[in-house]
Amino acid sequence: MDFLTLIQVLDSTVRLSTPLLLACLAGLFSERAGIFDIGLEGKMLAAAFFSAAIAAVTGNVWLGLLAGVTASLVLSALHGLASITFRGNQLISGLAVTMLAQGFTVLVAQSWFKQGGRTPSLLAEGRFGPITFPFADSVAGVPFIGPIYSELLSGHSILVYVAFAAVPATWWILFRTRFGLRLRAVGENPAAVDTAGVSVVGLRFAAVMICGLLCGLAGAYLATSLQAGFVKDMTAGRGYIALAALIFAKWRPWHAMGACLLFGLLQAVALRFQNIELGGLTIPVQAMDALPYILTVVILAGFVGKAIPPKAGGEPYVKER
Amino acid sequence: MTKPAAIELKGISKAFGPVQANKDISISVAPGTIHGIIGENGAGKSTLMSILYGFYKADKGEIWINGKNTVIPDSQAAISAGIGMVFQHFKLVENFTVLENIILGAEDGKLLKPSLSKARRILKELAAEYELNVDPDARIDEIGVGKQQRVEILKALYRQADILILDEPTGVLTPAEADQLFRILHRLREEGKTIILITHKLREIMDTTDTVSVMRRGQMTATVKTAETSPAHLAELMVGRKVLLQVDKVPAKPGAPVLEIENLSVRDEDGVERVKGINLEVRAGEILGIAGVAGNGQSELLEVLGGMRSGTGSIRMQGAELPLHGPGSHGQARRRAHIAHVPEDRQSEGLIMDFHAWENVAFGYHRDPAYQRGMLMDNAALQADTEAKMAKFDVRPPDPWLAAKNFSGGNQQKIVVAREIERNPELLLIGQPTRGVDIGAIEFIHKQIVELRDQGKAILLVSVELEEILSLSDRVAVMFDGHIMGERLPNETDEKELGLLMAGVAGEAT
Amino acid sequence: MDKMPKWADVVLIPLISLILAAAISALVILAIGEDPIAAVKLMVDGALGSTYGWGYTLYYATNFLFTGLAVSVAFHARMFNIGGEGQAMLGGLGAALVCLYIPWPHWSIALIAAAAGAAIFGAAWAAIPAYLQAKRGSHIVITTIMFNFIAAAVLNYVLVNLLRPAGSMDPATARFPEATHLPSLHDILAPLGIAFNKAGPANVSFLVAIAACFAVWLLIWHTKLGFEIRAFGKSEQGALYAGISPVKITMIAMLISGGLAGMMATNNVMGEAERLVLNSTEGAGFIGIAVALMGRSHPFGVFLAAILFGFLYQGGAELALWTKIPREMIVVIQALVILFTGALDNMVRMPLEKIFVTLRKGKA
Amino acid sequence: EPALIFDLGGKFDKSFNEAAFNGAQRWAEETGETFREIELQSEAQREQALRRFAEVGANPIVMAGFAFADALGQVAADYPDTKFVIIDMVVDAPNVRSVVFNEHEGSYLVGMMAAQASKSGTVGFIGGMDIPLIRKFACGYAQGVMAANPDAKVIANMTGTTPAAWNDPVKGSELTKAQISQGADVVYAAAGGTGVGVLQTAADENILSIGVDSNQNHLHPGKVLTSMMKRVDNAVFAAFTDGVDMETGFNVMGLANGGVGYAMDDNNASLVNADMQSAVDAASAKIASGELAVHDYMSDDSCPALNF
Ligand SMILES: Nc1ncnc2c1ncn2[C@@H]1O[C@H](COP(=O)(O)OP(=O)(O)OP(=O)(O)O)[C@@H](O)[C@H]1O
Ligand SMILES: Nc1ncnc2c1ncn2[C@@H]1O[C@H](COP(=O)(O)OP(=O)(O)OP(=O)(O)O)[C@@H](O)[C@H]1O
Ligand SMILES: [Mg+2]
Ligand SMILES: [Mg+2]
Repeated sequence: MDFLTLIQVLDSTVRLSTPLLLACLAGLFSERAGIFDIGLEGKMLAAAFFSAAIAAVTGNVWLGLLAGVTASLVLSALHGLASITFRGNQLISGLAVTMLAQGFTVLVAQSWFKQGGRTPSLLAEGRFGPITFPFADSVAGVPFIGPIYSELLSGHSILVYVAFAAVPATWWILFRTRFGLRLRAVGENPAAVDTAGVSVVGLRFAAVMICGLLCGLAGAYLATSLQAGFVKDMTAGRGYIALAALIFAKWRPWHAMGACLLFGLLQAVALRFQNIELGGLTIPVQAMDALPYILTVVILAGFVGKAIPPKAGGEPYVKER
Repeated sequence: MTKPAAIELKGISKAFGPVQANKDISISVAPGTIHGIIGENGAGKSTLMSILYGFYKADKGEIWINGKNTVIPDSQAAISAGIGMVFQHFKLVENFTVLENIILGAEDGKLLKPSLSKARRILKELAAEYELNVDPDARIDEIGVGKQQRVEILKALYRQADILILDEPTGVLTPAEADQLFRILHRLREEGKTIILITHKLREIMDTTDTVSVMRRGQMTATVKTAETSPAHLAELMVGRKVLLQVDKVPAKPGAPVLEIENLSVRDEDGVERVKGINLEVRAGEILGIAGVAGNGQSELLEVLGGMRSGTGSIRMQGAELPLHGPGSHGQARRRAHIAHVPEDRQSEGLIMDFHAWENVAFGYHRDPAYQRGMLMDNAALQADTEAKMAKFDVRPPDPWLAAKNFSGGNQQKIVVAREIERNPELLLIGQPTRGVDIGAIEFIHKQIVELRDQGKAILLVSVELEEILSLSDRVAVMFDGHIMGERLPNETDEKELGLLMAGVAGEAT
Repeated sequence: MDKMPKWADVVLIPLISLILAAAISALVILAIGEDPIAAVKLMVDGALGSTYGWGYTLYYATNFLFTGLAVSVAFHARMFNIGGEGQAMLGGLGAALVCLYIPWPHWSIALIAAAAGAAIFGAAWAAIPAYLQAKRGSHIVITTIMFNFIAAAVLNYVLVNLLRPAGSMDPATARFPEATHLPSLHDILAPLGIAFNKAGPANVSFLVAIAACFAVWLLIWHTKLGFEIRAFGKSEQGALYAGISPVKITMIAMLISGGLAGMMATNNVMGEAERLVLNSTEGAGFIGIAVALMGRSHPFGVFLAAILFGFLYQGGAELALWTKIPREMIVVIQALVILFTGALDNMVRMPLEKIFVTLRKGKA
Repeated sequence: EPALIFDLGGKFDKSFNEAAFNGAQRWAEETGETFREIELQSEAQREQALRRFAEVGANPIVMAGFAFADALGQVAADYPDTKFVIIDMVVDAPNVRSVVFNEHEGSYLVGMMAAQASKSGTVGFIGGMDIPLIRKFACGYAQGVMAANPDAKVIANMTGTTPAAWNDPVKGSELTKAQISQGADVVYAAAGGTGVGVLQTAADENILSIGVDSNQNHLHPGKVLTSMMKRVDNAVFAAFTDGVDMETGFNVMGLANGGVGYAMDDNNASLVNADMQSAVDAASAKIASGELAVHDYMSDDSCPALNF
């Protein structure tokens, strides 16, 4: 593989990692606070639709983003209502949220745009354009550094930079602030937080809403940045891959970035090198397609060992039986 | 004018669904005193205190603190009112450091750093003042339960509590640690703080408290001055009948060795050696007590004998070698070798809390042919069997269809003991038989153990209660750091000598 | 003592939850400008109003029975098997191989063999996540999700590259031989003098599914193995104490679960399509989760819930057939049913419990 | 009243199903009559939908998609008085008209145009789900490319192996980017909804794309070189017009009878020069007359011009 191809693959990795990373950090906030969320997929989908729909109608991508995030927040609130207020099963709630989004987005899209459950294609103002770094063009020719700067680092949409900036921000919030301390505590032992005089419900809702915000960004990125509009089921399992990345990262922000980059790389490679020939043997395209999933399993089985989730994760906080 | 009561509860009632945990309870505690609360399991002691601490909300009633009617909707309000509580089950975040646990909820600002450094300073002062030494940077899951309790007390002191509630604080402590705790409590009282102490141990009540209240079935039945009462009287108030506080037994007539342990070593999940090549022998018709501070390998010893872990070395049961790892070393095989096992933790091991009583009576013996009919289990036979056992062991309520979690701690323990003893095993392994069990049930369980011994069965008893070890055992072995520090006869030793052995001092190692 | 009588827990709560889900669905239908009452009438008529409708309702219900039971068995061992979809896909492959490559004299023998083949393939697909869970602690929720994706790729490869008859461009196997065709409910009921529409795909597998319900009930509550599965599911530490091997129970429970999911193939592959097509499972593996939850993991509850979802599927199909309501409406309804019965049931239970406790106090 | 059944991709997929819908719509507008329609929800519904429509007396019943073949095979005999039309597949029954398209021929033409428009000599193909039908597109395309420029390179990718591959524009977009970085400057998308992402990215990255099934030139004016037209709309229109008395049997829609072709309109006029058009038209005529045979991948599951 030559250097330029490598840059291209890495460039594609960055693009494909971004929604995973946003969703993964979203899951991180939620799960660190003890609320499991397999509904990342659904929230992303809802955000993707509403951001595209509103951007298409208003021609303003920022309004689109706002609508997408709002939609995701609404679903988050629903998940919170079910799993925090009413102490329901978090996995079921997540599943229901995802199905709801899968059906509802198409239903509304059909009812609004009558285009078979998709939004009209977005024009330039309806999308997040690339941000070109200063001197990107002038240094492009410089060997080695040039392509890295101008191709790999420069020229992504603002949400990509937001996603990667969210990593240190998440780390800082979790490990350097009072809110982070309480949030981690409530995922480990909510009774400890409760008896320390802090509201478990409040903290968990805050975490779930942050999760909604980040999922909203992820969905908006898919529909208004990576793509130019919404189509049915456009998240294509990314929410689940983000969950796998979260477990792989053992619920830690920097590791989450590593995991998402790895999965992004796997996807990029699978896209780029289909039908790989290995010594006369052709690896079928199906194998390449399944590769990210197979590797996820292999990684979970072989390299991560036992990933221990936040102790109180998945269990509603019940004081009185 | 006398000072107003530090705490006054008026007409507190609380129901959990159909369970009336507290019924119209009123008490008053004078400032600067230690007030004891005793009562059977499930009497409602913890519930009452949790209401005072704002953990539960009372259905009815008023709380007056220092003469002021105070509404306590949550723990934050309780903390502001100067109340601190050390729960029966600690409320600590296990993978946090001591320092982080202490500041949690009591941080000084949005950022952690200043809070942490301030807490470190204050912690040092508190530690010096009250001999409450803990490493502020140690993680909770790396320190022992004794230390964890210190953290809980420090948490309360850090929040400048004037009223300190302790719910069964000594259940998990060694005698030395308990002594130290009571020294601290006395110090705090001298400083004018008010302390409420819940315990099942009458001796602690007699030694420590100024006044004592007795609870029974959700009601407060009596409040007396400690100086004016006696353990026997308190026991009677608690249970509603006279209780024998001494174990009544004849000298043992030990027979042939039933269990022979040679050079047994056990490692835990992390590969740390917890039992280090010990040799022991338990004979028919005797009770061998294993004394020791919690965490010195007794638990692992019981578990390897009961087939819950693997080990190396050799164990012989009635002369036959038992495998220590691999196939045939599991609990089923041990049961088939006539070893019964009452585990240390009844709630997470001995019982399935969501199972009905009758399923729990089969638990572990569910493969017994007597419980099968063809390929299926004979549930009817099991239920009949359970009814018989419940009657014999006076399990209340005697309802085979009640889920284990709905029995009180003492009755849960009776179900486990009934299941194991009624198997008529040759060897009974029994760990912490009376932990957190009220005195009525203690009396009953002790009697059952002695009866089994008198039938010529071998019993290996592990307990952190020295009193229990001394009163039940025919022979006492002391474990420290995975070694047997020595064996003593209970009538030739005393708590002091055993205490030294438990601390790893002197004695000839075997 | 429980807070509520049992009937309230198993009947009243799901019923109220369902009504809530239906009410919100009606609002959604209203919002997209259609008539909810007509929609309900259409659904009931189309799914339950004729033996034709029942033929489809029961066909879908059969699928959900198998996957619902599969999820239930794993639930009892406290494992969340999200892989029913993939296991059912592989089960289809097993059934197809049995039907295609072995000449069978009669459908009944073929059914037994195909059920076994399907179960083995489904179980094998569940075995890897189970093993990884038991031995390596890899979270089974994630691994089974991954295995759904992998199963789709495997099936695709097999259908496109191996099993597709020459010249056919449908990624599907050849039609199974005549002898393996299962009798439909029409064929079964006709001798009994009951007229059942010929068109509906419900077939003898429905009876197999009912038998599976009974077998699971016996297994879970009346055998040593079931006892151990439940004990392990409630407390892993307790299981260890009782000498129940966590590895063994994890494996066995997941093998049974995967096997049941695989056996769905007797219905959709062998009974209906009579050949293996891509995506023949149509999400039944996921619906099985909802069915198991609604049915409280009890075979009888699973039966009722499967019929309910069968009704929703068939009713939804009729809706899409005769109105302008898009087919995604049914996904929304399903999501709402899962949400209200599975995740929000405390919303109904909490006030209801209060009422019952007060009632009882009033009596006492 | 005639009826139309769409395949799982949905009525508004901007390509195949939408073309069918347009044909029906055109018929409805011209005649002022109405038709029944349904979008399928699941595989099991195929037979169900067929029977349901047949039972309420819809006639003729048109189904868009090869996947109906099996179900139709079961159903056709039960309703001898109903006429059925299946598109993209052959079902042998007296009351069935089977319409198949020579997609390889149309693809051959757009392949030629791609090769001529390409400056780099590398062109791309992005398929939807990897099934023989899509390989047929790819193979015809590659042959056309080679015919116009024997040194040209064709990069062919499939989006996936599950039906989701018809609806993954993100992946379509990434595949396009990958092909661009490998030098492709014209990409042909035969991928249903995924193609929307392909065309979008091609427009964003300033290369040319080729649409499929419907005329997709208008999606990005000046950026879509042409579209391979598969006149499903004509087939549906014809079926509806012929009505109950239609002739049944085998019906091949190729270049010869206008069943396939390439799209020219204002949107792409500036992209196609006269040389290109004349070369393509010449080839088209030869194919129509049988002088030039384009290899059909599905005839022997192999392709002389492309390795999969
Ligand atoms: N969170 C809860 N939800 C429901 N019921 C509870 C809860 N906590 C306690 N109970 C019930 O209330 C009653 C009183 O329990 P409580 O824990 O106060 O007793 P206790 O006197 O502290 O007993 P112990 O000596 O075993 O600690 C018991 O019947 C118990 O089962
Ligand atoms: N708890 C028990 N009490 C009395 N007899 C028992 C008990 N468990 C098993 N047995 C006897 O031992 C025989 C073998 O039992 P079982 O099948 O449990 O053994 P195993 O196969 O070694 O156990 P496992 O399958 O757990 O390895 C039974 O038929 C029964 O007669
Ligand atoms: Mg208590
Ligand atoms: Mg056995």
